[in-house]
Order: sequence, then C-alpha cells, then structure tokens
Amino acid sequence: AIPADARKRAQDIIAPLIGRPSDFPITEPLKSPVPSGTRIAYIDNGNALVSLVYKLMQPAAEQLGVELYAVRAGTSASGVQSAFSTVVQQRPAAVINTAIDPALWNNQRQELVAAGIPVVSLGTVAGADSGLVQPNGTAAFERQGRLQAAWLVANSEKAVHAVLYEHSEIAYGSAVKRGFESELEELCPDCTSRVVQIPITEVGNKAPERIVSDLRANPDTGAVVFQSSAAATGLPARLKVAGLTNIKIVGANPVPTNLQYLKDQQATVELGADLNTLAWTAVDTAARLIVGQAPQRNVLDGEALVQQFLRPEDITFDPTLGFSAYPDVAARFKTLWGR
Amino acid sequence: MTAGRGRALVRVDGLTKSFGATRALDSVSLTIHPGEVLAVVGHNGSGKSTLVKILAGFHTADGGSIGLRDGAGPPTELRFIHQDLGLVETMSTLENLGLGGRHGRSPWLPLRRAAERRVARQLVGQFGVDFDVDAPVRELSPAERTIVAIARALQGWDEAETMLLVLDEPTAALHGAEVERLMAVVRRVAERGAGVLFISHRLDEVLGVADTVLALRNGRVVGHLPCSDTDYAGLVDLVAGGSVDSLERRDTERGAAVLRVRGLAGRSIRGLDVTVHAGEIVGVAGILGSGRDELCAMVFGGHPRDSGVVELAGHPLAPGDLRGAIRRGAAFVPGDRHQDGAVMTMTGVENLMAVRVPGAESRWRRLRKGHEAREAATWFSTCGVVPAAPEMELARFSGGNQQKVVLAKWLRTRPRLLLLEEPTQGVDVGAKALIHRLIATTAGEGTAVLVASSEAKELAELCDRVLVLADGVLVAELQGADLTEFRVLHASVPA
Amino acid sequence: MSAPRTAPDRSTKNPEESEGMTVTDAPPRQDFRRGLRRTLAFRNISALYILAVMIAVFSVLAPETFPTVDTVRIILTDQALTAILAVGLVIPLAAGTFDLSIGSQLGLAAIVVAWLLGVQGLGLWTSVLLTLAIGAVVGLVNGLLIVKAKISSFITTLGMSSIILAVVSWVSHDAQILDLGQDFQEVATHQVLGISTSVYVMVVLAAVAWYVLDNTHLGRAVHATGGNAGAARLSGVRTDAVVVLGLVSCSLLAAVAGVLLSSSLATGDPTVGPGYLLPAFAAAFLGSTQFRDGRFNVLGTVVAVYVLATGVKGLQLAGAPVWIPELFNGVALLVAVAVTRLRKSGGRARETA
Amino acid sequence: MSAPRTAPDRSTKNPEESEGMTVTDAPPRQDFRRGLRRTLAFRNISALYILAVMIAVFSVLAPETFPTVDTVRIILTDQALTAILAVGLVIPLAAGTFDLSIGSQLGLAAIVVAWLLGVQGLGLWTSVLLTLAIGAVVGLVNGLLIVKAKISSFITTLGMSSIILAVVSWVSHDAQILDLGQDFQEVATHQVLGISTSVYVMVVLAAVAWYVLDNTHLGRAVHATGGNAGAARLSGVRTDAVVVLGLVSCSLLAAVAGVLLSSSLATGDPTVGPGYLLPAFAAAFLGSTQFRDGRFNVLGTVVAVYVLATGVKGLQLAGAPVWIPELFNGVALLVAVAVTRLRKSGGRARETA
Ligand SMILES: Nc1ncnc2c1ncn2[C@@H]1O[C@H](COP(=O)(O)OP(=O)(O)OP(=O)(O)O)[C@@H](O)[C@H]1O
Ligand SMILES: Nc1ncnc2c1ncn2[C@@H]1O[C@H](COP(=O)(O)OP(=O)(O)OP(=O)(O)O)[C@@H](O)[C@H]1O
Ligand SMILES: [Mg+2]
Ligand SMILES: [Mg+2]
Repeated sequence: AIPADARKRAQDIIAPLIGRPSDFPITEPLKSPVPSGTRIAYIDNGNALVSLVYKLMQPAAEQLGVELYAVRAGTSASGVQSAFSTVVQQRPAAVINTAIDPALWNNQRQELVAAGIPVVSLGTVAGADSGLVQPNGTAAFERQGRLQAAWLVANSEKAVHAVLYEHSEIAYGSAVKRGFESELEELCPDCTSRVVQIPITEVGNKAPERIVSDLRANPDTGAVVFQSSAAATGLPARLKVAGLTNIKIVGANPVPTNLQYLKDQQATVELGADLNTLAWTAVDTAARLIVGQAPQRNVLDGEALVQQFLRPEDITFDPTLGFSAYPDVAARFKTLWGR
Repeated sequence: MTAGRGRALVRVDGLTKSFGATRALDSVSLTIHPGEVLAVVGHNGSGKSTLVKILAGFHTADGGSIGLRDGAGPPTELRFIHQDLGLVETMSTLENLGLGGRHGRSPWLPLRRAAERRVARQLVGQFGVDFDVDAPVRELSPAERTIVAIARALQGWDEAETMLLVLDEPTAALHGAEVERLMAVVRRVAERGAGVLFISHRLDEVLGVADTVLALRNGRVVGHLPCSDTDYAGLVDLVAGGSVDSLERRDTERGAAVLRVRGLAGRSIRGLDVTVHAGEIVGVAGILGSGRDELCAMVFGGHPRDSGVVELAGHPLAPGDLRGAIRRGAAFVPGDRHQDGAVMTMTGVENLMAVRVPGAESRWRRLRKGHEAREAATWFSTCGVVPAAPEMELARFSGGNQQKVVLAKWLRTRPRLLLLEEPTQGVDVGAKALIHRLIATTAGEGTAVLVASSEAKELAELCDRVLVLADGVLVAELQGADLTEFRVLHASVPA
Repeated sequence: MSAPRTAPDRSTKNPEESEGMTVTDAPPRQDFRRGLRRTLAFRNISALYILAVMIAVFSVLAPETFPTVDTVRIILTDQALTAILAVGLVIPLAAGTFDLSIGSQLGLAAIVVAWLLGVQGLGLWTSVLLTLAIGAVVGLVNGLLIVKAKISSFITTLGMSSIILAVVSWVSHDAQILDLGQDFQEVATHQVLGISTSVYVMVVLAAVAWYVLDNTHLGRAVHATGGNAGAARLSGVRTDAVVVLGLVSCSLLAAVAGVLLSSSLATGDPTVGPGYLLPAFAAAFLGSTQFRDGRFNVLGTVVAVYVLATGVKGLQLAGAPVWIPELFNGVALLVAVAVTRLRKSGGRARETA
Repeated sequence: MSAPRTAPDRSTKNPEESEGMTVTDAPPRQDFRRGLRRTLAFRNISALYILAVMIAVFSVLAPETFPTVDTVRIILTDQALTAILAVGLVIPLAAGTFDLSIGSQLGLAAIVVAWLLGVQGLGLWTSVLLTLAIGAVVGLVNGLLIVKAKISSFITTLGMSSIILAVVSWVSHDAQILDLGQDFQEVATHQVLGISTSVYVMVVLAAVAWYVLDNTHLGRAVHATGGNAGAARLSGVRTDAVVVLGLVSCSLLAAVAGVLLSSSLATGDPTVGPGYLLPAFAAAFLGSTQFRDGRFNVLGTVVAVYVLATGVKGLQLAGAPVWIPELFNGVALLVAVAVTRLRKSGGRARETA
C-alpha cells in the first residue's frame, strides 16, 4: 500500500492541473509591432500533430498580421533537408518547426542561425548552443514525466506496477523517462516501473498489438503510461478483444483521436498539452525575435507549456482541434500584441 | 477435297501492314473454303507470321479487310498454332488446354479437373505420346510443347461446324513420324469441312497436304495456285526466287578426333559413346524421347549428366562449366531459341556479340562500336539476316532471321566443336541451303560438327555420318551409301 | 537459371490436385497415398511446420499467456486487415501485375470513409459504399493506365501511390477525422462468438478469392495472364480485362480493409496506409511458396499472414527485445522460402525477377 | 533471295548508338542528322522537356528564388544521396534482380558508421571503410541467397530488409547516436566551388557505373542476364557472378549514401533509411524510359532524380499547398512514362511485371 502522506504529496502536485489548466504562459506585452509583409515559414512533415499545430497557428498569424506558410518535408531525411533548404533560400523573417528533430536539419539550422533568422522549435530538446528557441523543451518534458508519475501515485491505493511506453527515436523521450522514474521512485518506493520501447514506425499500426502482448506477458501491470498517446491509436479496440479492461491509462500529448477515446470513456486520463496556446506562443515568440525583443524567461527555459489533466468529463470541447485551455487565447494575445 | 466448295470460310482482302519502314504485308488477298488446305510459303521475313498474327487479332492491319463467313450458320471459328506456340509455360498441359473459353462453361463455375484430365490425356494420346499432363509446360521438350499447342487447337474441333485452323510452322520441332500424325490430323480436319491455313518451310510437307499454295515475297503475293499445278522445284522457285543448289557432298577428310564422348548418361540418354573428328559432320536422329534432343546440350555442359566423360581435343568438359567449354572452342546452338538461344530484348548486334571471343574484346575498355558494326555487317550478310538491322531488338526479327542471328553468334567464335540442335528450324529453303553450306564450310575448315535434327532429309543431305538413337541408346550408325533419308527415318522408329 | 530443360522433378507438381483425382494408370489407392505424401511434404507446407514448432516452443516459453484462446482471438483480429489486403494483392500478382499502391489505397479508404461520415455527415452505409466505389475507381485507373497507356504496373502503382498520398493529405488536411459514431465503430469490432466482424469479413473475402482463383476458369485465365500474357492473349484470354479486373478487386479489398481500419480505430487517420504495404507483400510472396508450388495463392497467403503473426506474438509474449519480431519476420520469410527452394531438384530459380 | 533492304524502323531503337555507326547504305551525313533527330525526340528524352518547361514556369512563378545559383546548389546537394542510391539500384535492376533492401541498407550504414565512430570510438577512415565492407557483405548475402538458395530477389531483399531493420534497432537501441566529430561532418559537407563533396562523390560513382554498364562487355553481360539469364549463361556469361556482383555494387553504393547521410546529419539516426526506398525506385524506373528506350540506365536515372527534385523545389518555392509536391511526384512519373509508351508503335506492352 502507498503511504497516505505520499499520496497526499502526489495529490498536491497534480491538484493545480485537475479541472483547470496551468497558468497562461505569456504575460509581457510585445513592445513594437511586426513590420507588414513579414513572412514566417513552417515545416510540415504530414504528421497529424505537426499539421494540427500549423492549423492552430493560422489565426494567430492572421491576428499578428504576418504571412505564415508551410513547406512540406518528405518522409526521408533528404526530404526534411530539402524542405529546410527551401526555407533557407526563401529567407523568411522567422521559422517555426514542430517536432522534426533538429539533428535532421543541422546544416540548415546553422545556415538559418548564421543568417540571423530566428527559429522557434516546438517539442524538441536541442542543446542550448543550438540557437533554437524552444518554448516547450526539456523542462516541459521532464515535468510531463513527473506529473504522470504523481497522478499514478495519487490515484492508486496499492503500489502500482507501471509501464512507460516510450519512443527512444524521439529525442525528448529520455527527458520524460527521467522525470517519470525519479518522481515515482521519490513518491512511492514500492512502486515499480518498466520502460518499454515502441518503435516510432509502429505508431498508428502495430503499436497496439505490441502493447497488448506486453500487457499479457506482464499480467501484474496495473498502469500504462504513454510518453506520447499517439501510440494508443487503435488501442481501446484491442484491449477489448484481449479483455484487458482494468488497467489505468495515463496518456500525454494526446492527438485528437486520444481525446475522442477519452470522451468515449475508453481511456483513463490524459495529460493534455494546450497546443492552441502553444501555437500562439510560438507565433508570439517568433514575433518578439523578429522585432528584437527577448522572449520571456519561461519560453527560453522551455517551460512555456499549458498543461491540464483531462478526464472524460473535461472533454466538453471538439476533440478535433485538440485541447485548448484558454478559449480566449486570441483576445489575450490581442491585448499583449496591442492590436 | 475440292477447293471452292461452299462459301469461303475467310476472305482476306488487300491486307497491308508495316512496322516502321518495313512493309511486312503488302495488299495480300486470299480466300479459304471449307475443306481446303491452303499452304502459305515464303522466305524468312516475307510476312507469313504477320498474316497469322493479324488474323489472331494480335496486330491490327494498316489496311485491308478480313471477312469471316457470316449469314447462314455460325461464323467461322479461328484456331491457331503460333510459331512460338503461345503456351503459358508456367501452367500445365491441362491448364493450357482449358484456356480461352474452349471449355464452353461459364468462367465462374467450378472446374471439373477429372474430366479435363481425361480429355487432355486423350488429346495428347492422338499423337502417340504420353507425358504428365499436370507438369508445367516449361518442363516439356519442344516437340512435346508443339503437341500441346496442336492438341489445344484441335480440341472439340469435331463439334465446331465451321472452323479455320491456322498452323504457323507446326512441324519445325517435330520428327518424321510425328509429322505424319500431324498431317493425318490436318487432313482429317479438312475432310470434316474445316479450312486449314498451313505455314511451313518444309516444302515436301506442303506438297503432301495442301490443296492450294500462296507464296509471299517481301509481303507481296507472288503466286497463288493449286498444288497440283506445281512441284518441289516450282515451290523452291516461288520461295527463293530462283533454284537452290543442293549441297555438294564433299570428300570426307577426317582429321583427328575432336570430340570424344564415353558412357554418357542423363535424363533420356543411357550410355552413349560418340566420337567426332575434325572436319566431320555427324548427325543425330531419333524420335521424341530418344535422347536426340538432349545430346548436344549434355555435351556442351548446359544439361546435367548422370555419368560419362566428354573430352574436347583431349580436355575434359565438366558439366555446368559453360565458359570452360566455350574457351576450349565449343559452340552450342540450342533447339529452343526463345528460352536458351537469345536475349530477345537485346538488339541483333548485341546478341551477335554476346559470346566473347577470347582475345578479341577487352572487358573494361570501351566497347568498340565501329568494330561491332563491321562484325554485324559481315555476319548478317554471311548468314543472310534480313533486314540487316543490327540495332533492332531481336524480338522484332522474323523467326527464321532470329535463328540466323543465333547461328551467326556462334559461327563468329570460329569454334572447334559446333553443336547444333535443329539448326535450320524455321528457316526458308534458300536460307537453309545457305546455312548448310556455312556448316559445310565450317567443317571444311577443320571444325567438328554434331547436328541433332528432327528432319531426316536434312541429316541425309548434310552429314557424313548419322547416329540414330532410340530410347537413349545408339541403334544404328549410317554412312556412305547407307545414309539416305529413308534409312534414317526407318532406323529411328522403334520396331 | 541453370540448365535448360533440367530434368523436371515432376513428382513435385501440383500435388493437391492429384488428391481425389483418379489418375487412370495408377491404382487410385496408391495414387491417393502418394498425393497425401506430397501434400504433407515439408517443402510444400513449410510454413505449417514452422507454425507447429513455434506453437510448441512458445507454449513452453510463455505457458501462461501463449497457448490460450485469447491469443488465438487476438491474433485473428489483429491480422484480419493485413490478411484482407494480402489476399487482395494475390489477385494482381497472380495476373502478373504489381500493386505497390495498396498501402496508400487502404489509407485513402480509411480517410475517405471518415471524411464522408464525420465531415460530410453522410449515412453509415452510404459512406461505406461510396468509399468502396472510390476504391474500385482507383483500381480501374491503375488498370487502365497499365493496359491502355501501357505503363508498367510497377511504375503505375508507384506513381499512383504518390498521387493517393497527396489526395489523402488534401482531403484530411493531414489531420485526424473524429466523431464517426458508435455505429461505425461497431462495423469492425462487433463481436460474434468472441470474434470480431473483421475476421468474418476476412474469411468470406478470402473464401471468395480462393474459389475464383483456384477453382474456376476465370482464375485460370488470371494465372495464365500472369504466366505469359502474350500467349494467354493468343489463346483467347482477354488479358487486358483480366489485369483491370484483378486490380479493381485488389483495390476493393484494400478499400474494405481501410473502412474496417477506420472503424476499429474510430478515427480517420491520414498516416496509416503505407505501413501495410510490406507486410502484405511479404505474406503474398511467402504464401506463394506454400501449397501451390510457386503460384500465388490465397490459402497460402492467409496462412503466411497468420504464421508470421503467431511468431511475432509468441516472441512478444515471451518478452523478447523489441527488435526481435522484426528479425523474426525477415528470417522466417527467408527460411520458409529457402526450404521450398533447396529441396527442389536444382534449376529454375529466380523465377520472379 | 531478294532481301528487303528496306530501312528498319530504327527510329525507335537505341538512337544514341546509331550515331557514328555508319549504316552501309545511307549517306553518313543524313544518318547523323537522323540520329540527332531521334535523340531529341520527345519520347526519348521526355524528362528533359518536362524539366525545361518547369524551369520556365517556376522562373515566372518564383522569380526571386527559383532561377538562382543557390537553387541549383541546393538541389544538387539535397538529392545527391537519392541519386547515389538510385544509381546503385540500376545495376541489379539491369541484371533482372530487385533490391528492396536498399533503403534499410542505407539506414544500416548510417547507423553503423555512427556507432563505430561515436560508440566504439574508431578512427574516421577505419569506421568508414568498415561500414562500406559491412555494406558489401550485406549485398553478398543477398546475392548468395538469390543464386545459391534460389530465393527470388523480391523475397530475399524483402526479408533482408526486415533483418537489417532489426539489426539497426539492436545496434542503436532505437536512439540517435550523436557526437560524431567535426571531421566526419566534413566528409559530406565540405564544399569545393560552393558544392559539397557528396555531389562530387555522386558524380564520380555515377560516371563509373555509367561507363561499366553502358560501355563495357561486363555491362552488356549485366543487361543480358537481365534479359534472359538462361540464354546469357549458355553464351558464357557467368550469370550468378553477375547477379552477385550487381547486388554487391548496389549495396556498396547504398553504404556510401548511408555514410554521407550520417555525415551530413552529424548524427546516426535509426529511422532514416526506409524513406529512401521509393524515391530511388521511382527514379530508376523513370530513368529507364529515358535515353535507352526501356533499358535501365544510369544517365536517365540521375536525370530523373533531378527532374523530380526540381519540380518539387519549384513548387515549394512558388508556395504551392503542402500536398502538391507529392502529387507532382506521382503525376510526373506517370506522364513521363506514358509519353514514352504512347508514341511507341503498338505491341509489347507491360514489359515489366
Ligand atoms: N513487332 C515488329 N516490329 C518490327 N518489325 C517486325 C515486327 N514483327 C515483324 N516484323 C518484321 O516484319 C517482317 C515480316 O515478319 P514475319 O514474322 O511475318 O515473317 P515470316 O514470314 O513469318 O518469317 P519466318 O519464316 O522467318 O518466320 C520482318 O521483316 C520482320 O522483321
Ligand atoms: N563479352 C561478354 N559476354 C558475356 N559476358 C561477359 C563478357 N565479358 C565479360 N563477361 C562477364 O563478365 C564477368 C567478368 O568476366 P571475367 O573477368 O571473369 O572474364 P575472364 O577473365 O575472361 O574469365 P576467365 O578468367 O574465366 O577466362 C563474367 O561474369 C563474365 O561472364
Ligand atoms: Mg514466321
Ligand atoms: Mg579471369
């Protein structure tokens, strides 16, 4: 059994994110307006999440009065490089990237930095010397792991045996793992956790089979934690077939499908990241960098991410657009931007 | 059998077809009446196969018309045996027989395999042969394959009221006795009221079976007359545009033994000793399954051996070591041109140059295009390849001309031992005489020649000595005055 | 390609046909026994032997979880879509045409059905039928490009695959499409006797494909077209129609798989298609080495899908490292095929390409 | 025998060879002109015409960015690896063997070189050479499985591809390998005259492959093996050696591309390989329709890579919607091939598959 004080501590950690989101990240106004005719490039590799962010950024760009355009990256590394070199050539005022590993476009990153073009990169964990501004970086991902661990402890009577499904191909995976393992160890020494790799190529097709096999091979597993809930696409149906119904599923970074599952009560809880605010934050950060204003501290530290634990009852919105904690985000940024 | 009885089964009028600048058919007209056997003759590339392929709908004509019998009664049904047989090699005899809706059942209904097998056995049995009708056709010998193609064209013919049977060189791979059977079948078909369009380069067959002859030259009709109005010499004249000298029998000067085969055994051959001397032309005769069609391939090494020793000029040739055999001076013209003889997708000159003559070409240095063009010009004219278009894909040459290219390819290597399987298959009379002369000349230069042929006449004319095989063993050896077409035929048919 | 006209090992030919077919010149009894022996020959059904070994091994390694009804149910369900796709693929392959666009076709159907349901708000069956129709049209276009424009099937379907991916991206805006309704989810996941509908759909489709390909003249025409299109045409097979029909059927099956996929995911996901391409090809090729001695066939393909899946499942349940299943897929494919080939008396290799 | 000395329809056949090949009965001058006309015929070099049109169109649509030296440099560099891979692929394709494992082989080399450098700490050139050697061994294994175990190349390389992916996953633990050192990064990215080394490597390798395949007896042996392996063997070509050699060369080139990729990424990434498979196949097949009338050839392949890349780049620079470039890839492939086919005088369709 988990000691009451440990559960209390865990509950304290998660309480601020139950039923309400973390604080709005951007507070300082934009000092000068963005010149008209400013163009911001976005690299879209066709991934659902990446495309979603693009969609969410469009109203922000409109509000700000800049032209946001997408360049398609192909599936191969050359495709990514080719897209970024197109961008290098186009010399936009800023570049926004979501989740495409900077290692794949290292040369172009250097060229962009050398050309003084600011690059805002969401969901990546490149080093500080990379010259990238990463509003949700290492810190946010470590916090994700810690929050998921805390949620488990807070919601379990007995010591849990958890499994963390991670994708080591994705650079931020180790940050999540670090946060999760250390927090679980700290809050509940009796709890155990396994870390199981799900090849990123299996997400969207074979991942659920692998997960079901893993859960059947390890029948004492009581909780499933996802580094990224996209891997759970198709999982509920498989769990139903396998009769695995008593397992807690703590997702994170849900894609719309996961929110739909949650809404349909086919998942337990998702640590929602407010991509909408993040998208606005990215445009805001790009704007600041364009006009030469320093971004806020939390943006530079990679902590500018709004999170909230989402339970089925919290899905009162249209899951298609993802989780949005601040419906008035447009108004807030309008004020900040003085428009 | 009187031509002209009833209405024409097919009426071809002014048919024209060109391939680029080649005029393959030039206003060809013909009619075939029920019960008529029309033979089409002509030199290689004269357009015979093109005519057949247009009838079959494989090519569309540039001009002219084809009228099948219409009005009263069912329309004429066309059945084909194409020059390259048109069998699906990966499928069994049974399955090949059932292709093309001959089964008369809806394609969606279940197959009746037992009945099909019975029918297949029966059809094949008509030719006095028996092989596994469930084996893929690619595992059959060329003659067996011919029989499958014939059987397919003939099935259910007695139910078809108005049929036109079209045979494009059906006898090229058949032996005398098999040819006889085929001719009998053809005659029977015609007697029942079907029409037959028959293409052959074996003019004696033509005389034996046809009622009318149509001669083509360069795509034009140069003669259309009843068979009774002509004779062998007349046909030769029509085909070759002049008379053809028959081969001068040379004085045999035997040199040293070049090829020495001892105790050879394989699939159909069971212990055979053969010696061929320099300058000697030795023929191999025998019916289907006698081992005749396997000997050359086994000597060359392209075909596995169970036992036996093959020596070329004192050096053993190992089975499978084809390069070794070539280096020692062996040359092999296979009986199956499509499968073994040539790369149809490559050009004439590339096929000609496919065998590397030691010392003549360097491997890494740039190909000498000029040299190749000269070689092609020389050899295409030597072997009478028309059109002399070295850069044309081999598949586009006519069947006989493909055969000449394959021959040229090997003659070019100036072999010490020339192994020939059906060397003149599909070749017109003029070209055949030319090839015979080439072979004789080659032998005259000291090459040992081993020729396997299903045509007794050819062997009798060409060879110094003929080995007759039956059931895989040597049953007769004919030479000198004993070497006649009749004796060869007689010896090869088992008692 | 070794010797021309190598001694044909005729004893190995189409053994299942001899069964029950009295061959006139052999006593039926003995013939039957010989047929049986051939049918059970290792090289003819190597995959089944491999399956048996795997079942034994994994039952020892994972005694709690592997040899259970649950495992059977799970494997059946998991692989139903791959099996449908692979069965579909068998048809054009048998006719000698490649379809490299099946993966993206599956993806197209998955997105289109979701789009019709979720975005256009059409009814359930309208959406499904329309999706199948669109699938068939894609197959038709593929087929016409091949037989009319005379582009090789490899290029046609490679190009088509790019085009389809573009269409998917355009229709879906690269985003998932949700809210497809509970009814739609039931289409694939409704359970009868503990087994979900997609399995039944697969069985029915495979049975139909098996009947047509292996037991009718139409099927024979398909194989003839694949064996030698020119010869088949000359013997009266309408090879163009066969090729087009084959591709349309294949596309239809891919569309069925796509609809079932969206139904079981309860989402239209724009990225799911291409991942199915290689498994389907592997199954069809492995399947071609089973039962019918080198001929593409439905039964072998379905068996191949499930043999591979059983191996992977067993390895996962036995707790093998992540990369082992992938290794298993590759090795199993090679071993199963090599066994078939090695025992065959020499000759005639590299038939395909 | 009055032979018809009519000019054969040479207009469709290997036009570049007629040049300088005086046909006995035509005046050389006219022949040369005819050769030139054939060489420039639309259906023979359709890709180049498409390229010209694209350059014109995009220069109007994106006048600032498209018609610049930068664009040329960038396209050259970006596509160098795809071009190397596609050139490698041409060799086995010409010999009638598929290699579906080139994508994963590229990935293997990319990871192995990174692992040797970053994890094992070997020297730069040791690592590179060892990686190339491993690449060659993979090709050798592919080749031996095909010629000895007589597994079809399609299955062999499909299976091998799974095995390689497993090895990559095992070696890399599915994680990136970093810290490969500045020197290594220079291997691919060092610039000479503003163009990076990988482009020069590509040009050299393509030139060698072109020379051997199109201008030597060995190259002719390769094409003969692809055309009819049985007949080639009976003419003294060591077809088994040709097949193995072809696959080894292909693997070597894939390994070179993998090393260059890791070098230009400065990272060993375990996921990069498979994405290269389809582009390489598309280029090789599109290339086969250029210059040599249906024969796989190096020059056509390199041109195909760059024509497709130019189109995509132009569309990107002109700001087309994201899904347009993918559509372009597909449509360009089909149109370029269809143009070649349609103009050809009937017959002989569906050569491949
Ligand atoms: N597909 C094709 N492309 C180009 N030329 C062709 C094609 N098919 C046939 N030809 C040419 O048409 C002419 C007639 O060929 P055809 O095959 O009809 O001759 P044939 O009379 O059957 O000769 P053979 O006795 O050698 O079989 C030849 O010059 C041949 O090269
Ligand atoms: N003109 C040619 N025709 C066909 N194949 C060729 C030709 N030239 C070379 N080859 C092939 O190229 C490969 C390399 O040839 P290799 O270097 O072994 O030739 P070689 O040294 O003359 O042979 P050997 O040493 O056996 O005489 C072989 O597979 C061979 O079959
Ligand atoms: Mg002919
Ligand atoms: Mg040598």
